[in-house]
Amino acid sequence: MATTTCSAAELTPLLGFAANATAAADYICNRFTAADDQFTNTTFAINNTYLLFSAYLVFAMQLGFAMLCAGSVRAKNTMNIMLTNVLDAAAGGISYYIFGFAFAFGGPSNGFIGKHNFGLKSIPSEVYDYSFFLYQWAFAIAAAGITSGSIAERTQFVAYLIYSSFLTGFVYPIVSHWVWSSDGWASASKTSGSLLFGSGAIDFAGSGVVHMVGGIAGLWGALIEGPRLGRFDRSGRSVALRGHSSSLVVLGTFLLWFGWYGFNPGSFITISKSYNTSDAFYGQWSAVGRTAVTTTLAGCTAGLTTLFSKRLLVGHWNVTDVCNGLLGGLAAITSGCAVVEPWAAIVCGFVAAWVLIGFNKLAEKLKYDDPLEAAQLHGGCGAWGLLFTGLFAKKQYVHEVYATGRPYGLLMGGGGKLFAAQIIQILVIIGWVSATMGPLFYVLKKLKLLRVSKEDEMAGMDMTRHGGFAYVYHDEDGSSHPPPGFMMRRIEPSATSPTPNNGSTTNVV
Amino acid sequence: MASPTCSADTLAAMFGANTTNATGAAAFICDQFNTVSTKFSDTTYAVDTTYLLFSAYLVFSMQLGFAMLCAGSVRAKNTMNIMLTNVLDAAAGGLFYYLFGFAFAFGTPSNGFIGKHNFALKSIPSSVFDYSYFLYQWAFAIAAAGITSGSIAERTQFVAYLIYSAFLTGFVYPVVSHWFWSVDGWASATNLDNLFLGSGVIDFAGSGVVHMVGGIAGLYGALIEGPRIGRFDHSGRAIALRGHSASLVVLGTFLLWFGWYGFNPGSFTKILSPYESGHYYGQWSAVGRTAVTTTLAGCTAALTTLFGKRILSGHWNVTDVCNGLLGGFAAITAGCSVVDPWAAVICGFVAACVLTGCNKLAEKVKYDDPLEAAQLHGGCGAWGIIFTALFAKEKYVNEVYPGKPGRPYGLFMGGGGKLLAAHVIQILVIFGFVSATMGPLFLILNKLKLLRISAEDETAGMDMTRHGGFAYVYHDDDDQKLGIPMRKIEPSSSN
Amino acid sequence: MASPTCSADTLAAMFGANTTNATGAAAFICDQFNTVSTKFSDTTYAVDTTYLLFSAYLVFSMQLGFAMLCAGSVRAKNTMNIMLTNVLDAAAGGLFYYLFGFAFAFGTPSNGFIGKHNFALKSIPSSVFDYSYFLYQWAFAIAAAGITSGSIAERTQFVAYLIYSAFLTGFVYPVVSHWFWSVDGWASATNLDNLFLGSGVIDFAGSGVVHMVGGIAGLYGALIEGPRIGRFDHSGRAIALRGHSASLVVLGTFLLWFGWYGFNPGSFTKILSPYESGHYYGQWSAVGRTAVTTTLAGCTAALTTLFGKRILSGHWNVTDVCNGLLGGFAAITAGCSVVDPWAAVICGFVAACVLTGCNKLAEKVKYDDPLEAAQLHGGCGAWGIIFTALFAKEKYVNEVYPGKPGRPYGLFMGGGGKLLAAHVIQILVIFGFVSATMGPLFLILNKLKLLRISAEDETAGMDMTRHGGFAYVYHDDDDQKLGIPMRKIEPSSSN
Repeated sequence: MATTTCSAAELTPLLGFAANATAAADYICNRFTAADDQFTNTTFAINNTYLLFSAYLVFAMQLGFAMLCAGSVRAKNTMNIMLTNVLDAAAGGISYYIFGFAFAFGGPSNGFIGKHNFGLKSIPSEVYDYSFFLYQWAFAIAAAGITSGSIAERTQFVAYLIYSSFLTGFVYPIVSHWVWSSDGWASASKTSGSLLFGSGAIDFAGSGVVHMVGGIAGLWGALIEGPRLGRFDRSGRSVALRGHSSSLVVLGTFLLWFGWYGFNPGSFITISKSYNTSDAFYGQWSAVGRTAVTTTLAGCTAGLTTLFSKRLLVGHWNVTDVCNGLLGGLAAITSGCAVVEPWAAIVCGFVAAWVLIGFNKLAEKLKYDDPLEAAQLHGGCGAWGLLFTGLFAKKQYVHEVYATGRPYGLLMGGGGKLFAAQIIQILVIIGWVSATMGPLFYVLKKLKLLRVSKEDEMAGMDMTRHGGFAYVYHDEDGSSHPPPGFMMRRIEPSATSPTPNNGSTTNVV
Repeated sequence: MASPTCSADTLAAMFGANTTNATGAAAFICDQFNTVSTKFSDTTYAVDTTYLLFSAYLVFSMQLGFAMLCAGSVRAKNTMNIMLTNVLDAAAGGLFYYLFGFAFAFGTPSNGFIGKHNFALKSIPSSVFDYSYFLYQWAFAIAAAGITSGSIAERTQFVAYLIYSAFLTGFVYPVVSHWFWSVDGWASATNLDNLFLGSGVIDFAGSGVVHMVGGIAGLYGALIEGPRIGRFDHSGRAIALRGHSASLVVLGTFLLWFGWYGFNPGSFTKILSPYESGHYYGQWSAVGRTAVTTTLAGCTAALTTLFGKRILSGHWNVTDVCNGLLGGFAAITAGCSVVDPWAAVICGFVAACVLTGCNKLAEKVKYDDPLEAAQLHGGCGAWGIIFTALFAKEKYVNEVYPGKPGRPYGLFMGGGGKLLAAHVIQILVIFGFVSATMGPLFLILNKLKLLRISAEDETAGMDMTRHGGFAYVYHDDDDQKLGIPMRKIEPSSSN
Repeated sequence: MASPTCSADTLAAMFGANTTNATGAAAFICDQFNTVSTKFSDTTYAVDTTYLLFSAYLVFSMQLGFAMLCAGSVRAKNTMNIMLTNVLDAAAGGLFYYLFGFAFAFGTPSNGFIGKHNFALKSIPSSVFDYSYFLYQWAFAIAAAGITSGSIAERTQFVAYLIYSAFLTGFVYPVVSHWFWSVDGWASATNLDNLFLGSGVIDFAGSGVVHMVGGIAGLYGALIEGPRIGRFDHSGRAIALRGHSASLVVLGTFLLWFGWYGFNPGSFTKILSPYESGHYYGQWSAVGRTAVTTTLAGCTAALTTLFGKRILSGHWNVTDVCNGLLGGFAAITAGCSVVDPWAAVICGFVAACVLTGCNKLAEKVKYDDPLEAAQLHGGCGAWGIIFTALFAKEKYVNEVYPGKPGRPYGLFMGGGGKLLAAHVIQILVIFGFVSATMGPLFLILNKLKLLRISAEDETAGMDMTRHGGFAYVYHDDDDQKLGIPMRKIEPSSSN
């Protein structure tokens, strides 16, 4: 923004006519300075308000994940998965405070890892305020939340604690340093040195940094653990192990959608910023609105595409599939949301739905079991989102959001540089997460810390590890003696410890 | 509002000829002022957009509220079905409203009946509309379809649902909102050149445009489909088919309440507009007042329903209280910005009575509406429109709808009957238009046997027959093998 | 803050005689500056109101969180009852707080004990209070009553609930909030002319005013009612009566967490206040810091509880973790704005220990509190007040409570014992006042046999006996007729 800098030295000679030119110039300039200060204050207040409320929305996604995960697993593991979600937020809060944020954004630093601001030292500064930390923390815990879905229903709680703190405290911060920090080697907002391919990777809100990281970590976890008992029968046929509550799935999906409005538009960090165009009404506030619109359209299109394709493929109008499709669309648009046109978002969502369907088919074929389809959804659609940005980023928007003269989308006539940078980002993220999380899960497995015992898995972790089932729909004493007419009409949840019965399963479909 | 624009020529003339560099000084000073002015413009856009976007997010969260409310209010065997319809309202609504709904509603310049510009967000952002405005209106549009889905729950084919939802969100609702909210609308209170009855209709946040439209569409759907199997027994006595989860109902209600703070106060779409420069009272106060009236109307309606139902049925019933609450909100929506808080209390009280009355009537005429949507949104919505015409306060009307002093206001506040006349016509027109569009649609669907599912499917539940399984699986299939009827979960009694 | 107001006379004198129209030029320039100044004032109102309103909406969402937390923590047979109380807290609270609660709390000018103006929002908006401020305070008031309802859950008559809730929201809570938050309150840190002990009590967002009040009221209610049937067996051993749905507990906890971002950072009520003109550090940073301290205290408390309970009971227990988390939040609430993030970690750690200790104690003295509300909000709230007096940082205290330099601050930060003394007195006074008001109320209700339900009703569950049926109906009634024990929600196609 242009500032109203007024210098008395400049104004005094101009006011040479006045009786007391110096005093007059001082007087006038003091007032302009006061106005300028007030603008600075106002801008800080507006931007912080915007960022804080966006952060709260992103935090609401953690609630969404908890409900989505809870609904998508079987009742006997509900407590387990919800606990992991609560702890993602809690443990993530501490570790991101102590070192995660420093690794990610502590500048000045090298291109690989940050090294300042441990424990929020010297914050607030001119660059970062507390609200920025809070916003980034809400992002960090989302990544760990994604992974927990992939390894649900069969992972020891201790393994969970270990990988979660490693992911939130080290793996994720480093990737976000690369792509988002002003020092990161692949960052499009890099301020010193040359940009990757003169472009930098455009991962605006984190299709790669958040979703792919979480998804690929989940992929390794689920691969190394192997499928849940009963997920594939003896002949290798896949058997759906349905979640216990669609209501919770829908609740979680809507909450995630709600939170995504903090995730994508919020990633601008500031809203009070003029683009200095001839149109006074057009500025960062419009770009923020456009981002919310692209996000919405991508999700909507993906949801509808999934609905009809599943109807054709399976014959059902399936609500949980639609929810997953919707989330796939949102995960895909996350990377390019700020730099594409609304019509492109529709393309993005349409393809994302098919990517998800394709990966799910593939997973079934390879006997890969992911209770929440997290690797397929966040990994697969996230990767598509990065490619999509490389194809459809619009010149004008890239220049407004990043800097003028940047390469833009291949299909929009911007050449292949951006696309190349995006591909590099995908490869590097896959490589880095594989090189860190793969061995971690492997070591945990060797130490027998990864997977629960067969008995525990059959009985459900809630009973064996968490002190009881999540639901008690009627009393111990309640059965006592309600009058016959008052029999409670509801599901009878069943019993204590079901003896494992040879792992045989029933068809639930 | 007044802005510090500065003309260098004027100022130079004042400095006069015998100054060293009058032009230079004047240009310098004016440059500064113009920079300040531009920055104010930027700041205003940023503040207003922040306000509007977060309001839009809140309104979107109402869709979640509807989903949970509907899910809890139907029987377990139809939960997946109703939730899917709610997800699709939002998803399909997003596409249709983007492609043409917004254009029909707000595309300008246009005639009084339907908009005809801005298809697929063409030439947006403009000085009139920004993206955030579209998002906000989309969130409104999907709410209307959500209302209707409640009325026809538990017995409608999914295909019929897709068709009516697209038609309602893409055509019926946009046209009605064009009439009452667009600057070109024939009955809009912002159509300053050509105010209907010299007044225009004050339906601030849509008791009529959103709630009545959704409710009346639901009314036709439910009437044409007929009641659910088992809702009225052989002797014609009403049998309550209770929803499967009161927790979800309460969750949904609170989420709707939460979202209503985006719906009503958000409808100002701008917050940085002073009514009097430099004064503490401005649009920000009006926004706050709107939030307060909204709260009080809902609270009063809830309490009235609580005690009313206690007297009528002998129970303290939470789902009825929730419906009463929502009835109060639906009623205050039209007048929320132009009435005093004490009037909101009256609005809520009457709304609860209207809802109770409509429910009694529905039972008498054997009308079955699983969520009471037609009664609640249609009935209380209509009351809200009347209420506004009675209690709108002169001062607030002129502040909220500026640019035309001396508008008619509430009858009881001494403003004459013009506003009431306009509002009665609004009710009739909405009723007529929705009847003329949605009625035939449902009739045709019925003729084509696309509307209602078969009796077998209805008894078995749509989740099983159409959506691939039940919504809840509270225990494993494994357990079944044991053949032991397990009664409960016995948590190991602590020590 | 410094504002660009301009005096034409001064400027005209400076221009002097050899300007053609010195007066005119000066007036012209000063007009511009004054316009700038009023526009800043407008902008500030708009930004602050936007901030305050959305914070109020977040605080309101805590009521939803309470409803879900309470619902999940009681047995299925009492779910409707507890949810109804939560809905009514909000609804009845809305009316009472509008009519007199707000006046008792903030009506000004008044004495140190109780406010006496602004009944029913009379003369609001004023230069001091706007509607948004009322809305924000209302959302706080209903939170206090929500806390108490947890303590007396599952065994209280609904009428008793209505009475105590009205009394608490309409009188007890407003009076306490007047003492500590109103500019006239005898112990308020903003009562600059007459600071209690030269310091005033720093209870920024209400560890004492909200949480202790709610918790202690619950303590008396639960003590006078006695434990639920079956909570302690014949030999006096404690038996856990587990809540019926951990999902609802987690949902409620996360919603409370979400809402707490309105509760604590929102308590600034303004965000556009620079501490130093034109600098990046201002109230917006303090707001952000408050959100960070809140987060860290909750996170630490949750982790401490997780590992503590693992060691003590051998389980990784999610509901305990949720309670621990909330205990951390309740504790940091008093000091959230005046402590450093590292101190918040200490606060959370101790809060978890306090909660565990209080729970042990409660079990020992056979005190039954279904939601641990007295332990959590009372115990951790009291710790939070002490914590603030120990760790409040000089710089932050002076920034957040301006206008009186040299205030006492935290004992461990070198600020002396005055603040601690004031805070100990706060705890005692709150304890005394709530005991003196709520204790007798519950006793009288008990004497009148209005407090506790009959043993039969308690065993059968209140939903059935008082609220017209159970909260959950997971399968159809038809199915039962067949007499086949159904194991899951598999409705056989009946008839």
